[in-house]
Amino acid sequence: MTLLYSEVEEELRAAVRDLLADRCPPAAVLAGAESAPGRDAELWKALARDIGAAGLLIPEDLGGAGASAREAAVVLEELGRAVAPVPFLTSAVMATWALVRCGGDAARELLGELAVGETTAALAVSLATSPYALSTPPAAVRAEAGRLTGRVTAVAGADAADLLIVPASGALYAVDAADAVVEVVTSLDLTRPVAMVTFDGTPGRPVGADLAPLRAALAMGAGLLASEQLGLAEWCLATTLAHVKERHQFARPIGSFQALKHRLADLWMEIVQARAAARGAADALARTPGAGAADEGGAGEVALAVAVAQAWCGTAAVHAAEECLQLHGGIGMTWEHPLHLYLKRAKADEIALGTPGDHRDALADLADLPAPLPA
Amino acid sequence: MTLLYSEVEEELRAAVRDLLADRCPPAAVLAGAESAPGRDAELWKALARDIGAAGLLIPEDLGGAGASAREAAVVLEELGRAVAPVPFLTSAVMATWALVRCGGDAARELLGELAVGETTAALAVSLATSPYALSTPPAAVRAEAGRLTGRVTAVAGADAADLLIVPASGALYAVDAADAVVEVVTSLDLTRPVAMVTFDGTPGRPVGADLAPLRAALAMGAGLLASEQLGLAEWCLATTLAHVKERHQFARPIGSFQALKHRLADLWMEIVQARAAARGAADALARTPGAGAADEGGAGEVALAVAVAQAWCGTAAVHAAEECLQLHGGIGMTWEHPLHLYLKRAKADEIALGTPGDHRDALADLADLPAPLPA
Amino acid sequence: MTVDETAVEERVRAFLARHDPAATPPLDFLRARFDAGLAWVHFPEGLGGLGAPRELQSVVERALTGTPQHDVGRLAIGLGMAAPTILAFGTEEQKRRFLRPLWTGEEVWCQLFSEPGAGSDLATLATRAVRDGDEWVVDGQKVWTSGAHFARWAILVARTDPDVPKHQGLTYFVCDMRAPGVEVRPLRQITGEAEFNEVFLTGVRLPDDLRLGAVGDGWRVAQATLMNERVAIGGAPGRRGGGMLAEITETWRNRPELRTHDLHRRLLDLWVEAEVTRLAGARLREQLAAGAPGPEGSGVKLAFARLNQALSGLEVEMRREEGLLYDDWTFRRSESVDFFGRGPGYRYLRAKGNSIEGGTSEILRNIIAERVLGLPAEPRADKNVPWKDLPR
Amino acid sequence: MTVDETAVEERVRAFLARHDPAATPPLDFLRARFDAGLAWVHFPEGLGGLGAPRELQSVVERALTGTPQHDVGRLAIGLGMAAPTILAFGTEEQKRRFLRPLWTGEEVWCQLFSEPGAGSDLATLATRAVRDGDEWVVDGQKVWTSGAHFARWAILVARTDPDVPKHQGLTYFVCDMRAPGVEVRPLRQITGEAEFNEVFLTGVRLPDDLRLGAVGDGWRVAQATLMNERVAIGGAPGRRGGGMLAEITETWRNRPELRTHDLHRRLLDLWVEAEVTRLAGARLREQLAAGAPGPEGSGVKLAFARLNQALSGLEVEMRREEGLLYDDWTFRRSESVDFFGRGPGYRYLRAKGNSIEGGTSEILRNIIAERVLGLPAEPRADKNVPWKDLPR
Repeated sequence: MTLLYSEVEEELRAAVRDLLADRCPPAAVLAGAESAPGRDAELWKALARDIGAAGLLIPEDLGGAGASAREAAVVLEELGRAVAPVPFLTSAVMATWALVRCGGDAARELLGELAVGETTAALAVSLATSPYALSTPPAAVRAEAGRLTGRVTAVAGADAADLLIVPASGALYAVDAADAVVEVVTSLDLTRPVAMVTFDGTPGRPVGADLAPLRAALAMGAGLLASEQLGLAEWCLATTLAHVKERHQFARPIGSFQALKHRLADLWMEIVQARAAARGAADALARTPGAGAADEGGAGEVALAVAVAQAWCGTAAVHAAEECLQLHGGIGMTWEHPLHLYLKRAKADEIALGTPGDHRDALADLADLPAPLPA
Repeated sequence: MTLLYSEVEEELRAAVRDLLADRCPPAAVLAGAESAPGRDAELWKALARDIGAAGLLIPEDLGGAGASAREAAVVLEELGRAVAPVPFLTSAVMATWALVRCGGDAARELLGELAVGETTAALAVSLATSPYALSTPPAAVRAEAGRLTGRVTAVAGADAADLLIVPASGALYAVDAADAVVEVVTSLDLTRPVAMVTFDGTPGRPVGADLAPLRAALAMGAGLLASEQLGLAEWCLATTLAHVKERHQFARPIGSFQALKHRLADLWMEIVQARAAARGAADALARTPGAGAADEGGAGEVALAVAVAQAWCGTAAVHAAEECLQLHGGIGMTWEHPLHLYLKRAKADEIALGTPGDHRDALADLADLPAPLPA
Repeated sequence: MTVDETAVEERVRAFLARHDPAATPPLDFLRARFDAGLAWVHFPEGLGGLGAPRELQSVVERALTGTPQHDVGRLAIGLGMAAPTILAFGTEEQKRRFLRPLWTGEEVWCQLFSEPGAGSDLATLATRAVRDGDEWVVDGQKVWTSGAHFARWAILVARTDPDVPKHQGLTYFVCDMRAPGVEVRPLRQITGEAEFNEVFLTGVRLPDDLRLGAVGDGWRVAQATLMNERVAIGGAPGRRGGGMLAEITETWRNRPELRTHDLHRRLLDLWVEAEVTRLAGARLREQLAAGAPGPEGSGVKLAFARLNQALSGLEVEMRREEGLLYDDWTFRRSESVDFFGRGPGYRYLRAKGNSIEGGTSEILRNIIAERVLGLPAEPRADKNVPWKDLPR
Repeated sequence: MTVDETAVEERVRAFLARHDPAATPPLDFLRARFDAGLAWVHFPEGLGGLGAPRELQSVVERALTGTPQHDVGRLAIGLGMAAPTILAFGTEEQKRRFLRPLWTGEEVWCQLFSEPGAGSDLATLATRAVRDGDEWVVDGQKVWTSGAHFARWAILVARTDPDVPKHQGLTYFVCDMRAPGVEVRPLRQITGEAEFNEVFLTGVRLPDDLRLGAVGDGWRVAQATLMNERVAIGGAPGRRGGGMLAEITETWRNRPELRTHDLHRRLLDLWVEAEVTRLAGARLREQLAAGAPGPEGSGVKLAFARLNQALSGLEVEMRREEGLLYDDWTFRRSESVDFFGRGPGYRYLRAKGNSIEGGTSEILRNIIAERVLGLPAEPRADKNVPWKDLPR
């Protein structure tokens, strides 16, 4: 186990960062936030195909890179740092990982398409789904004789997806997005809006016989979301530092005022802790048993690392964005400055895939800190 | 309702403060903390008799002052400010209020003795008793044919008491302290140590037929404890301010450093809120129905005001003492500086008569914020 | 005291006997109420008041419930900031000219204080006012001006002497918002809407009788305005469980499926904090009943901002899937502000401004530390330097 | 790297073959281990090390588990602070003279840095060292010196030139604690015991060969010591759930009757904070494996203090009636310190020192802000003023 970044990981980071600096500066994201919320198809194509991000988690024999959660985490750090409007988390992590864990020919065929970035997918579950709430599977969609009927709300990445992976009647189905009705909803997060997805006798091909792959995909998503939150928090801190060094009030840079310095020191430490926690989760996920296997040894360690990272990083990202706004003063309240995109993403991320409170709750079991006895 | 201090209250405060300045400076309290922990009999005599603090809550027809919780609260503010080792809270508030609510000739006779400061009393319950835990009465002591047997731990003020008011077998008994075994225990709070009280066939006179007066006394104690916590917090803030204005580091008074200034501003605000909450509780208690009456109209308001004050002031006092220590640096870690007496009292007070968490729990009902449904 | 209360009640009765609220046109009713001294009882007679203690205003409000009222939201700056400043520093003529239409709502006011380069450090502001005979010529840019697009008048601070240290070279004016050279542009906020404006002043000519207070005394006049602003923001009397708390507690009570132990503890914590803040505000108002607002008001404003932010943040989280949504991002002007209105996402974003507008929480902590606690000022580089020589 | 690990393992095997831990007297065993380069493998050969990467120390520790060990608690200052400073700044002679008995425990070290008037602002210290031929004569008062009563040597910073600015007039010495004029008095703490001492230095004569580094270079030498101290305090490798957390979680698991939802949420919060702090420390140690401690170590020390205080405070509250008790207030010397020992009351009080000793949390935040984040320093009044002219 190492919590540092490998050389390969740093190279991947540099490639993603260069692409984003070139194609996705904050001003461009802001400009696109209303005209095409959450979608930069060209950017996604470059990221998915040219850099190969789409296939990171897909085994090499299916055309993927056969990399691990550690590499995907590095990509997410950079995407968070740029609030990039691309469906990497939803397609290349969550939907992909569900298919990887499905195994089977149908899933493998789809993974081949996903690996080269030809197809983009999304899991048809609410972004607000907690990985711990799935003991009772979501009953929103029914499957009958290969036809799906029902509605799923707050689906992230659906608007960018060609393919939907749909939990229905206790199994997983693949549905062509064109056959479903996807309606983007006005969302708090301008760079990853959610959509309502409706199935009305829509044809679906079975890809997984149970919901275990869905649970694995939600855990993978939650654990790697911490890295997105880390990158986001790092941007907020860096942007705040640049501002307080530059902005003068009382004939001094405001960054020379000790109260601000101490707050920023505390925020820096919170992010140092977030980085360690996010790396811990990515590393644990990278060392999980491969696709298809159920909860064998080490699963508790992984669940614990994911819960710790989510319990900490969700709050840290919101805190970083809120401090960023406050220390920008009035400037931070304007639409013109991109920091509000980060605040909105951070707040939506806090809800996504389990709130920090849900993850702390899970730790009651995972860390053996039992709840009070019923009165 | 007013949250300000009346002129009469300010006069009472001045009298108590003068007495304490004269007879109970911090150095004296510190010197006595080990030799005679928690007891300054001469000081108590002067406070109880000369100033008449012992009889504040006792009706005039029994020789008391017929004052209200508002005046008792002002005395407690000053006693907290001095961490004075006198049994005002335990005798003149809690034991006295239990007897006031008992009514009846036996209780009235004892109140006559308490009013003039001839007798000092204590309630034989653990200081850690929460007012909300009494739906099932404490079963520590049994009464049989006027004889009491059992043991009560962590009783505050017992070492200074001539008279013990003992809940036993669902009723209240008066016991001469000399007939019981009172053993002072090494306590965190050096200025109000607790004792173990043992009854072994000890004679007791019935003074109350049920435990309603005990509940009233605990509520009165909890509500007024907030004023002690307020006074304590005020001393800590004032002492810290004096120190940071005086102490120079980096060729400046450390109180000119903005990080410290902002923390002290926040602490000041916390104490402003504590003052309003403590006054709110004292005022509500002063307006409760008199002795003997059960939970009539307005009782919910009183319970709410007490719970709010305790939920806030207990934490505020600990916070003030902890900041006082930290901002004194190494000096604050020495036995020689009296501030540790305040820290220890504040921490013990946090546990006394319900923790802040207990009082917040009570607010779930009182403020209609129901707990989650059982899973 | 009892006499005064009775006297006020008697005044109200007499006023109502002469002006039937149901039969009098609203504006006439308000004008008559002002003239009867029942606008703000602590103001002097003849200026809408009775010279009575401030706390008796509540007697009037109670007695006139249900009668025509002015729009407090729209008039907030006039009522809360301009009026007390005009009363304290205006000439008799200015008081008579401005206070009545300000109170009745015939003339709306806005505030021209902050600038892009002068936020927390307001005294460093750069908008120039140059004397030209009996007039002043004003040039500069102001920002964070709510209601500028419908305001008739503004309170304005401008620099009249750049050669002296920054606090000494300021003068306070009433600015005619209809004067040529005043240009108002909407400023879009993170909520999507434009509640505020940028105001560009280009060669705006103001007669000298619109000056409030002495030339060079603008900082002192502005301080009075700001103290009143902070009390107005933080010190509004609230009922228990009201304000931002009302929204989240309603959700909590009506939506048991959203409840978790984690949220419950955090809600209880904030409920207690809201209640002690309410009590602190009530106690402050008792203390202020007879006097003017002091720096202590900064504390309540500070606590109010913290609470609004914490409560609205918790509400978004508590709502889960609904918290991912937003009602409307459309860029449009808002005519009035309601911190507690619209959806949880709006409330969350709007509350972020509470610790910035009317003095950032950082500035308020400085004020408390220095003016309430008497802590020494930091070493200052800008105290005795002419404004024009300051680094920026 | 693999070669090195193998080489180290080989060295340990060879050492154990020559020195049977069961048959060798402990001190002889430790001396031999030092001479074999297995004391601290990253030190140079001949000085207890092998010049190997620091992280290989763990290989040695694993292999020598169960063999005679020195008393890390008693030797903490020597091992954590004096040794790296002597290694970095000492002469060859000093290294050979001091490091071996320091490591074997034959000579215990203490630290003479802080003074009553120089805490956070250590550089303002007033203890004078005046040159007298080949000797220095030292006068002053030091405080917060743990182990002074049994220490053989001390690391000492003293002022050798009061006429230059404060950072420039300091020199670093090794102080002979047996020299005449050294007086050690116990200093009682809020826990009741005396873990620390005051040390009075009166005409203490130190030969010049006890000077460490150049005359006037004491501040730079002291900085190296302090960086090592902070890493030593905050950066000790911990197991998950260890340290202060172990105490409270044991109580939580074994005493279900103490559990409440309020405590549960607060415990879960702190458990998460402890775990991310442990991970941050582990990551920092990975980064430092090959290098020297930098200012980042301050962050972990800061977090460690906060956590210890929060956890021990929660434990006292959680225990309710037991939290009202204390084990022993007797004034006595403590020979070693265990932050996590004794009862909850002791742990609570002792933890208060964690944010003061080894650099207050306030100073650490300054260090992080300026040296890690690059934020500008505050205006300083004491930078270019001779020490003797500073206000105090």
